[in-house]
Amino acid sequence: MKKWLSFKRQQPEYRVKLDVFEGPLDLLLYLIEQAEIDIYDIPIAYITEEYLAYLRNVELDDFHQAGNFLIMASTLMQIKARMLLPAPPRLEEETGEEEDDPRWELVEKLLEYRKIKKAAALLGEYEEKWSRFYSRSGGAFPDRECETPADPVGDLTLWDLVQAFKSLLESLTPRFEVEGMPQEEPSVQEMMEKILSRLGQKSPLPFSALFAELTSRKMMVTSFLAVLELIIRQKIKVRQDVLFGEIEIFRAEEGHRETG
Amino acid sequence: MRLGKIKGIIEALIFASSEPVSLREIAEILKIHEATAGELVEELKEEYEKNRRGIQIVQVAGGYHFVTNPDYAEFVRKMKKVPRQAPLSQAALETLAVIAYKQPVTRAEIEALRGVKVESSLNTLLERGLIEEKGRKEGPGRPILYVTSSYFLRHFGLNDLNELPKVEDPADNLSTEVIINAE
Amino acid sequence: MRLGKIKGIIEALIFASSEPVSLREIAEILKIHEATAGELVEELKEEYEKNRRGIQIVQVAGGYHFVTNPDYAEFVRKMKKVPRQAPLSQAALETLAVIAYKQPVTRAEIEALRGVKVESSLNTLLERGLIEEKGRKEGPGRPILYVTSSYFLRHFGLNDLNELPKVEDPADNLSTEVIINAE
Repeated sequence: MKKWLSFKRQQPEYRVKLDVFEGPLDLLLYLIEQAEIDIYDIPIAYITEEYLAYLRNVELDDFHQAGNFLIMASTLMQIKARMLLPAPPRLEEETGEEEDDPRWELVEKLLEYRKIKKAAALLGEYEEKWSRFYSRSGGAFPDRECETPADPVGDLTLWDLVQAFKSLLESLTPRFEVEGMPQEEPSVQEMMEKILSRLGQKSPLPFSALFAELTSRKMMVTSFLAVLELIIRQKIKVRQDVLFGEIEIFRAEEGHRETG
Repeated sequence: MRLGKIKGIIEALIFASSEPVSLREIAEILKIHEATAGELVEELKEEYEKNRRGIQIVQVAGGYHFVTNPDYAEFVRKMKKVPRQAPLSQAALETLAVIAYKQPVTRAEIEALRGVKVESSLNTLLERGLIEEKGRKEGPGRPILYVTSSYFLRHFGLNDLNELPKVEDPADNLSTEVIINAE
Repeated sequence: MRLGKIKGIIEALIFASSEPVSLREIAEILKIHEATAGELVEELKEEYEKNRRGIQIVQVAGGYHFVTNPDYAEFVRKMKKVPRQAPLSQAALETLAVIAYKQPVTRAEIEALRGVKVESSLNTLLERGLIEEKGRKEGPGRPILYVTSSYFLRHFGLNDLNELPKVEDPADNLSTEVIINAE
């Protein structure tokens, strides 16, 4: 996949846009293909490192998107931890061996996603090819009783409307470009402490609350990296009860109390 | 470029456009003279006519477009997926007629002629793109003036307003010419 | 009826319809056998192709439809009054792929497969008429089910869903069929 931007973890100043990838599965697939890894036997520790390294070098445009990537980071850390544990005792009638591999659920998702990506690429080719065939978009019939096709002017207006609606929506998404006045900006380390102390007061905390008061892109990146570092150091965990529901952050010890 | 290819491209242009295509646009796209474009379009038009094809090229509202051959209209009418619009109501048709023959005309003038309020039929006609506003009349209140659109010409298969059928009203001593020039 | 006239009528029918015309509809309107209709349409199709005309008949979305000759696309693109649409984004294509292969499918199911939110790409696809809502899934919340539209087939030049590209992955023991019949 050479058309994608490559990244170098050795150069932290080299930033890659997160939206190059369609989501965490896309990024993982890229890393797996890049390293020519067998998808059925993913070295989870290695790929987790690669994944986290990538996130440290990433540029953020979309905060919701960022949440999806953090959830995957957390999942990878959990799989890594489970791989280190001895397999739990299980009953005979339980299903096949594959089920025991903590990686299996992720592998299935990746395989399915890989097919979707391939199908999307093929559909894109079809679309490109077929865009050279133009259909009739207007014209009238001289026979009055069997009257006219839809007003072509109306068609144009609809398209304009859609465009206008889209740009309206775009203008509504928050922009983190209020730059100019030099602000006092905390470091990743300071931000990590800040997050932990907030979690001391209230836990769990919605992920969005961490980003609510941020005004600059730089602050957003700092917060994102702070959350990532806390996940890696297993100080916090992230959780999402409903798919694409609110992401919550809580202290790792509480998580143990809850689940264990 | 081969002549056949040029004619093919002209065919594609006329077919794909949502509005009748002017000779000027064809000439610009193909980088040929407008007169040459005119000759080629006429040749194409004749070929379709001569061979009694199912589709024909017609000239309306200052441009060319494809229509189905009117001889086959009874079959086309049997189709399910021909986009249809509800026919214009009698009221809307009358209002349209007044505008067509008396343009530019104000709402009060139409109402005076038809003897009823015309607001709703004006809206219908505006919505369907058959008429449009064109400036304001000098005088008290500076009322809006209405004219027919180029879509009106296409809708009724006319090249220009002079092709409007002449209306002779025996009970009325105003000739069509007088009506047309009423403003 | 002369053969030439029948072919002319078929031409008119294919041109007039806003959607691809099925052989069945042609046969019914002309009161001929579907097989005969098929032969005549194929003859017409070949005539247009052989003569490299500006327009061609293609078989798409289960019927026949006039489109411009793709060889002339660069000229058609230069026209003012041709509706233009940007190609679909990667995100929209992925969402559409999931719907195409797994239909009918809910938003949550698409999101689970793609690993991201799909609300905005669903809206794009609905706006462009490529997908439509089709009932609700039984169960908690009764979520809306999405399917591809017949315009989807036209947009990608497919005759039916069986012509969707096969996604065979040699390193993968799940076949495409499993995806298609997943529901």
